[in-house]
Amino acid sequence: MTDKKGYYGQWGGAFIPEVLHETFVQLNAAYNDARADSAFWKEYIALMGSYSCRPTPLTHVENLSRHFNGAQIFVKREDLNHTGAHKANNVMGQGLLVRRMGKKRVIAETGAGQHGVATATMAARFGFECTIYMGEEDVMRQRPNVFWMEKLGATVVPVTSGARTLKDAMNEAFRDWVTSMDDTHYVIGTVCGPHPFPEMVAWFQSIIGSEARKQITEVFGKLPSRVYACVGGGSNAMGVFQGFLDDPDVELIGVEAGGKGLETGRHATRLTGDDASAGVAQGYKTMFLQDDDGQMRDTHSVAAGLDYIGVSPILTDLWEKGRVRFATATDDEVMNALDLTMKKEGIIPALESAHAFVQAYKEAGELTPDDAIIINMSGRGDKDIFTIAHAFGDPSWKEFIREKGAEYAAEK
Amino acid sequence: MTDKKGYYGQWGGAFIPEVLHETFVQLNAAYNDARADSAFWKEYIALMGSYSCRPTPLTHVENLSRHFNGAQIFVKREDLNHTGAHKANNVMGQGLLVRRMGKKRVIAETGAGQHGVATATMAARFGFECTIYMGEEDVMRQRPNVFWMEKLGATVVPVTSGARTLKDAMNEAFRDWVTSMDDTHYVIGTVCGPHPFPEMVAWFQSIIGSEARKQITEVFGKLPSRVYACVGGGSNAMGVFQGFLDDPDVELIGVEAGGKGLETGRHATRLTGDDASAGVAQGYKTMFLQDDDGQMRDTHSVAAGLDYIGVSPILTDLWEKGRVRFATATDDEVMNALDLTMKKEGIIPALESAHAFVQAYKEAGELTPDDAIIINMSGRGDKDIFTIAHAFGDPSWKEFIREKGAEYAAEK
Amino acid sequence: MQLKNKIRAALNEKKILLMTHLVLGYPSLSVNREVIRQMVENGVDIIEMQIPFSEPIADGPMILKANQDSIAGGITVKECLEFAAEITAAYDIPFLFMTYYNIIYKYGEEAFFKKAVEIGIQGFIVPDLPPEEGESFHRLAAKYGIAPILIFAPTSTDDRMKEVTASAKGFIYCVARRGVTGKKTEFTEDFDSYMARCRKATDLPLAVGFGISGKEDVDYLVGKADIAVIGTRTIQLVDAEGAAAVGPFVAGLR
Amino acid sequence: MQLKNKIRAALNEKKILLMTHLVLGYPSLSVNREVIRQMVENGVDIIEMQIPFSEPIADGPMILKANQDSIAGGITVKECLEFAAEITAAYDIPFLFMTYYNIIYKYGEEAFFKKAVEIGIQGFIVPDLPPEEGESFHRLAAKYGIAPILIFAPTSTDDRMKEVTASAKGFIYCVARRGVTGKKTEFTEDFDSYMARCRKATDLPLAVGFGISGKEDVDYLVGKADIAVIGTRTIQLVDAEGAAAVGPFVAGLR
Ligand SMILES: Cc1ncc(COP(=O)(O)O)c(C=O)c1O
Ligand SMILES: Cc1ncc(COP(=O)(O)O)c(C=O)c1O
Repeated sequence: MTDKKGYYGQWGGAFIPEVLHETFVQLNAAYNDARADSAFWKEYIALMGSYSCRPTPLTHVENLSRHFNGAQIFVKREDLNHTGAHKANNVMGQGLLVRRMGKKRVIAETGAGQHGVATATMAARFGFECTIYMGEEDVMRQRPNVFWMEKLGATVVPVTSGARTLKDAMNEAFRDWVTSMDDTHYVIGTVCGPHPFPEMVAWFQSIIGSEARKQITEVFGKLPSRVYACVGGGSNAMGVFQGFLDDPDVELIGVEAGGKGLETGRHATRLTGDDASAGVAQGYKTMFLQDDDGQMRDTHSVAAGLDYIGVSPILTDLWEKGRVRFATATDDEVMNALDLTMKKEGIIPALESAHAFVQAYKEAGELTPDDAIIINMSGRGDKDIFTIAHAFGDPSWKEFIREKGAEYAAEK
Repeated sequence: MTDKKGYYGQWGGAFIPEVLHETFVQLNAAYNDARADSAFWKEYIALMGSYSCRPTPLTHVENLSRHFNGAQIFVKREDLNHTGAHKANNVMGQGLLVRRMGKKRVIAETGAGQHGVATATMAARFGFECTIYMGEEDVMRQRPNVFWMEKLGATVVPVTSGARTLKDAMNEAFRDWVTSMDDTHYVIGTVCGPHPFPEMVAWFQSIIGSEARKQITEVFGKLPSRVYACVGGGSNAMGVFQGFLDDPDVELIGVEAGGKGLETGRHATRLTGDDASAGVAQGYKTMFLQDDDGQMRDTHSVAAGLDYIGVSPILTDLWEKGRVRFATATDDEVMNALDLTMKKEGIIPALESAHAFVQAYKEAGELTPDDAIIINMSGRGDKDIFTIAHAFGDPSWKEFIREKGAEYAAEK
Repeated sequence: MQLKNKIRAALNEKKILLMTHLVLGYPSLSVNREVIRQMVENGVDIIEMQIPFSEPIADGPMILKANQDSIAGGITVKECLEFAAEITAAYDIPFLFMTYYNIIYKYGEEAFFKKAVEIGIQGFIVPDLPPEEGESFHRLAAKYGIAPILIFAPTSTDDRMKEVTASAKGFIYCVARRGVTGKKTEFTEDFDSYMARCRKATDLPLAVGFGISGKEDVDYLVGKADIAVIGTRTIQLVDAEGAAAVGPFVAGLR
Repeated sequence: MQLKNKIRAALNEKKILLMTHLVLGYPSLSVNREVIRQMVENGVDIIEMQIPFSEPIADGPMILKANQDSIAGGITVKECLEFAAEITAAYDIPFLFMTYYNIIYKYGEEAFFKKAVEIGIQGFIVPDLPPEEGESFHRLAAKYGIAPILIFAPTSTDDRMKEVTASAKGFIYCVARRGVTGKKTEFTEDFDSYMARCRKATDLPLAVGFGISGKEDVDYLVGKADIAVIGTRTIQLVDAEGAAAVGPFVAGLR
């Protein structure tokens, strides 16, 4: 689907500082080598099977299927990965590549901390040094993840520039990399950034889709009618969609963060609505949430992992070509879907993943019990207790934190 | 191994109030039926494969193996179960049994909250009503788990009697049950309590050992020299040990909570040391931590799940017969093992599980790289952030909680 | 004289007997002493003295708390036995021990029976010791002539009642309803047919306990049961009004 | 006159040229105005005016902050262009635009080139636009006679330098070291052999930037490079001592 190397339609590319040119030459070579080497993929599959728990299950959620009185709903359980999300697929794959390249250190950006924890985990396992860049704002909001990253041996650097969130952490990681590239690999967390990252991350994440395709065929006897995934950068969506891209009858739906609602401007919706426009930043060309001058805008979502200005160039192309449909879920809808999913099935989607559930729930009733739909559950929500309990405004939780806080305050 | 039904050597039995006699007659019948029905076990395996992620991996931790320069260390990854621990095996199995018995409500005791969350999850999935008894002390300490139980639709009842911890919650669950047995099943959380619970829970947990046996044979070509598991009630230990009970060359090691040290009396060690004695409580006969009058003592462990007065009668029998060796890990040793495991391998054992790691680390060097040992990692530690960050005395964590607490205090 | 015969004899004079319960050491042995005096002097026929246990799974909140407070106050089994010896010496009605099996087991089963005989205790109620688990217990009970008081419950089948009776002596303790001690019992037709089943299953006198709290309940039981058991209610009374309130309360029950 | 030729001509009179940098709108356009006056009057040969961008990935903390503060202060691209027009009209040295590609892309590439010509800008430095990604950009640069200033880095191979040169006009911007703007550069033998490789790879004049902060550095570059680029240092100076400090600083560099 690429005309020019690293392009998907008109999207993608590698807009990198010259000082990284050679690094990318090497990275491309190593990546292409690995991709051509079937032993590499075998090793990857073995690692994901023995260190994480792939294949992750495809759970038939019968209560919800009955509840919506429509399609049979299946949930692809990326939450059961080691570290609790699909992020593991990407980092472990890149870890193998780093070892192959002989590098000794990895860096990564993180927003909510999920990718940071995954990278720190991978680094511990492979024996790499590890530095994680994280917006100062996020360091404060997501202290639990910072705690784990540090315990896993990583250095977490709070980023104080810009909005002090994900995109700034990404910029800062690039700044580290242009100094340290000789021994350091930048483990990008999603299907974005300069080529070959989108293609490479999509490759590692394709494990989701190939498993899901096999599983639904086995348990349901035919392909699903629709596949839903939330879209931050787009890696979990690309992961599951790749299993069905060549099946024109399978409709693919990406769900973006509607935040407080499109009309408020406080959202992170790039491909639904009209708020985004084509641009080039962070090394690639895609639809960005930016102003008329090309300055990136502040975004908002209850789900930190979706709170990002850009989106995978591969998805933007699939959107433009009409292969993937996009929809939006607001923060409020997300909390409701989360609640329903917990109560009906005993599973706790991450706030990010819950976006996909929202749209699936809206549409399940349009189909019949002879149809199946798959929701990609990109991660588990129990890691997000601070955010989720806060978002639900749970009074006992607040009381608990008040008391703990007072206990620690008294220690000073 | 039972002489009398429900006895393991001289241990076990069913010391139940008369009002429950009939309930136990029915439970025994349903359990024996299920056990005789191969379709039941098949359904169980299918459920655990599609809802949780069994088989859970057996991870070869190469860095740690090198570090201790002895046996090849393998970790059985019960942490990757849905809800994060081996508790899922038991609750889902009992869930199937409850459905078979046609009951509509489940109750459970919980200490740390792990079994409570697992039971609430199972209840949501099966559509049962659910009440969880939890010591008031624990409700306050383990608010995150309470939050999830409630969100999963369960009612959490704080127990204000006794030490207001696990054993009191268990007593309270019995009190509910003697009223509600007609439509209610009591989902005991470990291989304790009156017959048939120990045998039944051991059966469901045996899935761990049969997987592990198969896996180690496949990847290592022979059986392990030793298998380590932490022992609270003993369910994860019994789970993994059952895979190797009939292999006399496989040494089985149960690791108890040494708390502040055996000499301080602040521990939960029943089968190592001399602090426990034979007794009958909570419906069964085993070695209990009790005083000379037979009153149960206060116990202590950094790991809430090991902080219990009794131990599985099956394990007590295996201990008495010399088939299982017991050892003790102190709170301090546990924190060190946890730290090392995170940094070297990127895996975060639950505080409970870390006890097994302690003993394995002490002994790994006694063996050679031609030997394998298995550590049963009963659960993941990231659910325990409040306890773990507190136990590490992490200053940034405390600061974070202070600030969050102040934020919530200001809302009042 | 055997406990059963004593009861039969007493029933010749009274329509229904009264058995009361207390937890030793709660709130203190000296209050226990006074409460027992009031009970005996006001016509109680049998008293069960509960030796506290830290895990009383068959008891409701009130008695549970009494057990735990008593232990927290430092009571020992030895003190309970000494106190019991003093009491049995002072009053000429049957006294029973109620306790959980672990207390007996830890003391040493045979030693405990010996001690009980020495003290003059006539029967044991052990709510967590079903007959199947009590082989040595029942052998010793027979040997030492202590009545093992066993339990019928509304959930017991006819067959089960037969089974239980076979090991029982003295009387049968019929639990009035599902649940634990302490909550009020509503007497319904179900209760009547349950009592009829109990009567059919055994030749032993029948005591009814759980939720019996006043004259109305006792009156209701006349003709259906032989003994009315007052448990939680007197503990509540002592908590609220002191030991002196027990006498008038008991006197008013029948 | 072509930028390259202007540089060649100036080099006949000076051993090394000075190029300075500033971020438009930081701290304000009026301070920019004064800074530029001081620079030109004290002998700066070329000035690169950076149009701020919210995601300046190739810049270090100082310039990053300048970009973001300028945007936060409300600067627009339009204002930058108007300001540039005013400046180029006032001073007779070459002015360049430095910015990230998105600013140009969003404005409309051709429109932006047209505008630059209209203003009298002589070259563009776009650090995130490698030649492979700049097809239309380079076509338009040729069409409108704007010099695309491209970059050599110590990590560039000889082949890569050849490749880059092929698309470059005006001069080559040789990044002195790995990393981003703002940190001090240590000049070592490696640097010398890097500069020798640069010289061999291109006929264009060579500018050296990143970490050049004083006379010592400039002196060191004489004979090795044609242009010394002062970036972060003047921003720091203005922050610390105000615009008036720029003149004496620049005057002392050479
Ligand atoms: C659980 C989870 N889901 C989804 C996302 C969004 O990323 P992507 O769109 O790349 O899958 C994140 C990012 O942090 C995440 O943590
Ligand atoms: C993770 C984990 N491991 C171990 C235990 C101890 O229980 P058991 O000995 O029954 O496995 C618990 C109990 O809560 C637990 O949560």
